[in-house]
Amino acid sequence: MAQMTYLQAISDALRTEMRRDQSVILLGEDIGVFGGAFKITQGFLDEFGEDRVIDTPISESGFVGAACAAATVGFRPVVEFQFIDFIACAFDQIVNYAAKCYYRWGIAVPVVFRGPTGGGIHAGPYHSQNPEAWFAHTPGLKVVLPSTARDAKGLLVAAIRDNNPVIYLENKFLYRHYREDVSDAEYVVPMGVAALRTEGSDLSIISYGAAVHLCVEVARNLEREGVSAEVIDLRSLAPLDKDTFLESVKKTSRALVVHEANLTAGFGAEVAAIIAEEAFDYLDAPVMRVASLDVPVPFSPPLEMAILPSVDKITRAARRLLDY
Amino acid sequence: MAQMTYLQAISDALRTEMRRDQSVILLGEDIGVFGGAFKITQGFLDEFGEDRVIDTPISESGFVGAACAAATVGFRPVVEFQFIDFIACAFDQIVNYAAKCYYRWGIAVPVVFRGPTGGGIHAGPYHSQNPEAWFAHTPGLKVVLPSTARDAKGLLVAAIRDNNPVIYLENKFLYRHYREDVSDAEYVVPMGVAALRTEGSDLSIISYGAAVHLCVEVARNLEREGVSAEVIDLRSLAPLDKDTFLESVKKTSRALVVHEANLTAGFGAEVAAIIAEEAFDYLDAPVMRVASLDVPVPFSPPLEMAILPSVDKITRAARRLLDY
Amino acid sequence: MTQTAPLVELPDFPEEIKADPGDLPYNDEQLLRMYSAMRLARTFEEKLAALYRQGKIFGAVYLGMGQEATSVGAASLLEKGDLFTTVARNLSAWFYRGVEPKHVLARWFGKDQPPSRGRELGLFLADIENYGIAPYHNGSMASWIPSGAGFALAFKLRGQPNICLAFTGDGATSPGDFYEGLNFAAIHKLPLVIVCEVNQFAYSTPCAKQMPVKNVADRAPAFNIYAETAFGNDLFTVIEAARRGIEHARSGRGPALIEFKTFRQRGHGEHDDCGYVSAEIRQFWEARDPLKMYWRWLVERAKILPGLLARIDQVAARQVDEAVSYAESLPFPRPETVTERLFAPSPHDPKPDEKRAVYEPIERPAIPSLMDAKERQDGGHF
Amino acid sequence: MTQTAPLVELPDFPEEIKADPGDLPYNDEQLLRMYSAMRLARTFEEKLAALYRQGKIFGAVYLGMGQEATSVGAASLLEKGDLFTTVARNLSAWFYRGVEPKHVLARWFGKDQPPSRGRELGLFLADIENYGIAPYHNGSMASWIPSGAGFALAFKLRGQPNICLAFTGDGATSPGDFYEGLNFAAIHKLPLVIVCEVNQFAYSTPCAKQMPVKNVADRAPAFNIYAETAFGNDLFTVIEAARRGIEHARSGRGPALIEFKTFRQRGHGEHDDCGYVSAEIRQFWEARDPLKMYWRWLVERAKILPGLLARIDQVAARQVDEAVSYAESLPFPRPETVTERLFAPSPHDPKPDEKRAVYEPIERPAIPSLMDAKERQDGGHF
Ligand SMILES: Cc1ncc(C[n+]2csc(CCOP(=O)(O)OP(=O)(O)O)c2C)c(N)n1
Ligand SMILES: Cc1ncc(C[n+]2csc(CCOP(=O)(O)OP(=O)(O)O)c2C)c(N)n1
Ligand SMILES: [Mg+2]
Ligand SMILES: [Mg+2]
Repeated sequence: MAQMTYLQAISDALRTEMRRDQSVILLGEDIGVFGGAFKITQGFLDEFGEDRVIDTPISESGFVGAACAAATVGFRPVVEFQFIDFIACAFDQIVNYAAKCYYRWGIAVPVVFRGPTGGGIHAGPYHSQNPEAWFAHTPGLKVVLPSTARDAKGLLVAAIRDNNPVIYLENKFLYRHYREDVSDAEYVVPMGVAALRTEGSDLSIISYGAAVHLCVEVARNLEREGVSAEVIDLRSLAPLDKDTFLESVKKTSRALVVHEANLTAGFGAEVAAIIAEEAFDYLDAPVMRVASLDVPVPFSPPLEMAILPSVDKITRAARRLLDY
Repeated sequence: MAQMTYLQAISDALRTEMRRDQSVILLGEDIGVFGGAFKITQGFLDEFGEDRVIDTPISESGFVGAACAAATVGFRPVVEFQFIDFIACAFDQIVNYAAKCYYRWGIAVPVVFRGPTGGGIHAGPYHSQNPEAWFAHTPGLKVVLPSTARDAKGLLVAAIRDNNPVIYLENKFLYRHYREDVSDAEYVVPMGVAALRTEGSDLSIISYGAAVHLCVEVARNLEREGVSAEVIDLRSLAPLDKDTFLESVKKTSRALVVHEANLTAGFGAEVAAIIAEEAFDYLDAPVMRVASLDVPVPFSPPLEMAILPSVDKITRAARRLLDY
Repeated sequence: MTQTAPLVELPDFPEEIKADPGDLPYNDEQLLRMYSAMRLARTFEEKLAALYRQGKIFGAVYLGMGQEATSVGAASLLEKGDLFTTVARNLSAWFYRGVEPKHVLARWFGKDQPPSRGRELGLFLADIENYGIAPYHNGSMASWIPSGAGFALAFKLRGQPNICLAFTGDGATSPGDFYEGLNFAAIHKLPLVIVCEVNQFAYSTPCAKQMPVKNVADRAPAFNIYAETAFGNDLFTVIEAARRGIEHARSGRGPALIEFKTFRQRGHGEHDDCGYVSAEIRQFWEARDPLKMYWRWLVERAKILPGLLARIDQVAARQVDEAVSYAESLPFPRPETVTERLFAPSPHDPKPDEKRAVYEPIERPAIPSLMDAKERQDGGHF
Repeated sequence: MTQTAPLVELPDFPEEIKADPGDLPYNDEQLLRMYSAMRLARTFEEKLAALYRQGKIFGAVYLGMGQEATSVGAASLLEKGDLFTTVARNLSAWFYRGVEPKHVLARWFGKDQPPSRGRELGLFLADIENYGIAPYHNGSMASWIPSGAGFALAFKLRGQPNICLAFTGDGATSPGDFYEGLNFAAIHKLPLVIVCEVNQFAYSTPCAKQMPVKNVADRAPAFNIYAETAFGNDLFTVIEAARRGIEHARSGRGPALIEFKTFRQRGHGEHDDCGYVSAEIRQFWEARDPLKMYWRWLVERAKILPGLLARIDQVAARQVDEAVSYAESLPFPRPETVTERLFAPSPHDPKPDEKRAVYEPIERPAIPSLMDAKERQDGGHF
């Protein structure tokens, strides 16, 4: 056990896997000499050498395509996007090569695409996006989003060992703002199993990624008012652990879905739709969603904070559900 | 009035707008000399010349980026994707330039991105996709999908005159399989207003694009059994005419959402989520969805037909809802 | 505004193969193996076109007639462990490598034929074990250049003396992937050989509207790589040029771009009437049909008996007929299989008993707030 | 495996500006306008860095110190109606074109300053009417090259004698957009001038890991366009090279790629300690600071009185101080405005009364069925 930040846990997972498996290689911009824009691979070049820590030119589609191909012939590449926003430049290789190769040919593509997502650090429209819904809608991709340091490590280890393309989405606000005890031993958090962050019987709050922290705070506040809310952290959107949230909703009869990505056609819609179809008889209130407003992420703090989900917004929605 | 196929209606809209507005130009692969892979711009090069009908190299990101820029300085480019699948190659320019420019600078980007979507013609994983959810989730883009020849013309005219980037999605099966009377005069179908394809009081079937035809067939069959189903054709996902389907659901108390794109995190989830939140009190049954299975679109007819929504699948779902 | 295709100035390619059999390292068997592959592809595609016209093929059909020399010539140089990827016009390369015509036709028929099992067109194939055909993304043009760089990267990282050969078309040199993939391969001096078949058109688009240069090889300086331009319908010219490129790459000196001028004898697909192709060009290239040229060379220069070639032609015809009956007799994949093989089994797939969600509280939630200075610093790390 | 940055062989760029004032077409006023813009940018960025260290700026800060000559030299050649786009290091080009420092700083402060009104970093600006700065996508590197081709296309279609000048960095020459945009511009001979500032690094990545060529201009043959490589810290060298490129493009002969060797004096952003930059390189370029070189030339060769320059420096300092008070005093945008201006009003936006859905039945639904021959034919059209 050691106290690790969310960011250190990611580094730790990468280091652990690179030590145990020679086939794991890293590709990305400025990950070698510089150790990555956020310093996640600091020191990796010295330990693993230039063959396994590959600094790339600014060519997301090029090195993603190369990584996917290398993955089909025995390597396990982990690709870093300096900011996840630039995954848009590699979109075709991801949704059309990585996602479809195994289905078409039975040839597996064990590759991980990771990078910082999310707002709250005033980085503006091009360094704050949350792209999970695009990929969760694309058959053949796994999508995971850790909200804690422990999960950051365990899910990344699972992602690297997985034989399929995995989109591993990190939250850059949590990088240095969240810290907890993390085992330095090797362990795995399987993809497709949700976690309960609080247990409760009055309301189910279903979330993932950084928004989980807001939900936990809300649950704590409500607790003081004698309301017990169950916060479910999906951790993985594909595969999706729907049993867990359906069970919870059947128990609480009230469901609130929360995420940082903008609302419309966000993944929260899928969760809400599943609940509306499969737990309908148990619902005592509408299924509600809290998410970012449907605009690009603005730079100016008051604007950015206005679009992001917040403890207040979630609390208000929770109250509406409870009073329903 | 003239009988036009869905495809002819698209050509007619392009011709009408190019005649009335010099600033409308076309860019795409093989659209000039060849008249386009599906012959939508046949004869356009002769009528409008090389300056307005521009054959491009195979560079989706390049000519999309060029079109967006030209749009900010007075042109109204209409970009053809030979198959919509290749829009993945221009993804960054669309979601990051076109979608965000006006929000950031107040400089409008009146550009239309159009191309053939959909399966049913045995074209395999790379010539059959339905990408609407990716773009409906991206703030700053309008997304429309005509299901009839009349709408194909009226919505395209509206899209070309619109001052924002519009993703105009055509269904390639309908190109030559649907034909109806279309006015050769100039007219507009505003974006953001749904259409009722059948009226009914027992069940609301909400759909868009080619799937609407399946829903109408289902409604006809149910009618013979004395069930009246209301088929709502959204026509536009962004802007979304939610009043129309909410009103309908409040009347029928039963909602079925249908689209050809694969189910998970498809736009149907958004429609279902809105209903589950805003029409909850009126629902007598779960909100159900019928969509393609979550796999790439396979080539072999029996496989392709197995994943696509069908009259049978929709009928079964409708019956379950009605018997609920 | 766009400049139209300039009046074609036709190159001075010969109508016959000049190579002297005596100078070549091939015995009759090797010569005939190449002939067989070319002939088999030609016969197969003639049949495929007929089946298409009879409405027996689902969807569209694309043929590589006229490009058999580039495909077979380049493929003939592949060594054990090498990988290659093909585009729409390389059927003869598959056949040279031993791919069975009946399996290909079965895929065109949408039947339950591995490895695609009905999921992909007969046009595409990936099968590393049996033929060294690496998996590639056949949708977006040039997407296979980054892939090629990746296969070559794998060789280099393993210190394996192999190369990846990527066939590509002229139109496929325009997408950004062509540039990014080749740039990456060049920077890392990867053993990637691009065989670019300039068959005069990308669908209906002539090279003049596709690129601002006369030859694809003119772009090599941008990558500081080895490049050549050669006549693609002369089998031995192809082999010589491709060999130089492959040796360059195999010796660790980085990628090679070998361009072959050839001609797409049919339309982009069989639905294409080719109205945009002038009779002049067509005639020029018909006089230089690679299969005819090679046949004449075999008979006139290599002294192969016409009867021997005729028998090979008959064998090809028979193989294709057998392919049709095989393809017809094979069942379609069962609809229930359509959701299978989407995800590869993995060591940590949750077992049923693991599927229960665990309770793992978050002690100190981290929540963005406007005025936290530390946050601003962290925000700075980009 | 990747080759590491080769030991820098330093070029033999002079430490002083060689041009003879007598040969130049500039009067003192013009010379001083360029000096003022360079100085103002330098002073502004020094202040911005200080504010960042004091935690007064949200997010990250990027500076263009050391590249003022390329920005101002190139921008000084723009004519009425021309457009240009800038990257992170071209603040001095904005100032030369008349952009107000206080407006820029207000944006850095996230205040309610048009046109971005708090939505975008102070680093970026698009304002066609006032400054000819065209809107571009500042996220993905090189995305502005296709944009530049589009602005140039607009000029060409209108027969307008204007050019679009796109500043770009060395790292931004690697993305596919650089290739696709330039390829398109070259095919159509569009008036696009790319001014590539090779400042030795892309974030921490040296050119040797970014491209397999020594100079970006070495890639010009791939596009068959005009190109030059020149020393970027000598204002008049910049002007001469940029002028040749601009004249080439303006005269309808197609794009030009003008490369300037210069140096990013600060980190990629102010959070970057530049551990990867050798003292050797740093010293070489510090001795060639473009502003110092120009100052000395003005005093020693153009006989401008140092006092005059000192007054300009004071004016710059005052403008920057005023900018701070202006930026501080300006209000933040109101949170309620955050959802405004997402979509531009359009002629056919449904009026409230049109919002009712219409009843429009579909008489004969079209439904895919397996065995319809016509369908197969139609399927063929690709
Ligand atoms: C990115 C992308 N855009 C468009 C297409 C549609 N398309 C398929 S083949 C083709 C022409 C390819 O020409 P070329 O590379 O010369 O190959 P050839 O068909 O001549 O063998 C086009 C435009 C595609 N497959 N990918
Ligand atoms: C497609 C893409 N990938 C990665 C980044 C992250 N990034 C921002 S600036 C930069 C380096 C740019 O280097 P260069 O083009 O030389 O410009 P300079 O900063 O040196 O002026 C990188 C990698 C990006 N903006 N876009
Ligand atoms: Mg071609
Ligand atoms: Mg640079």
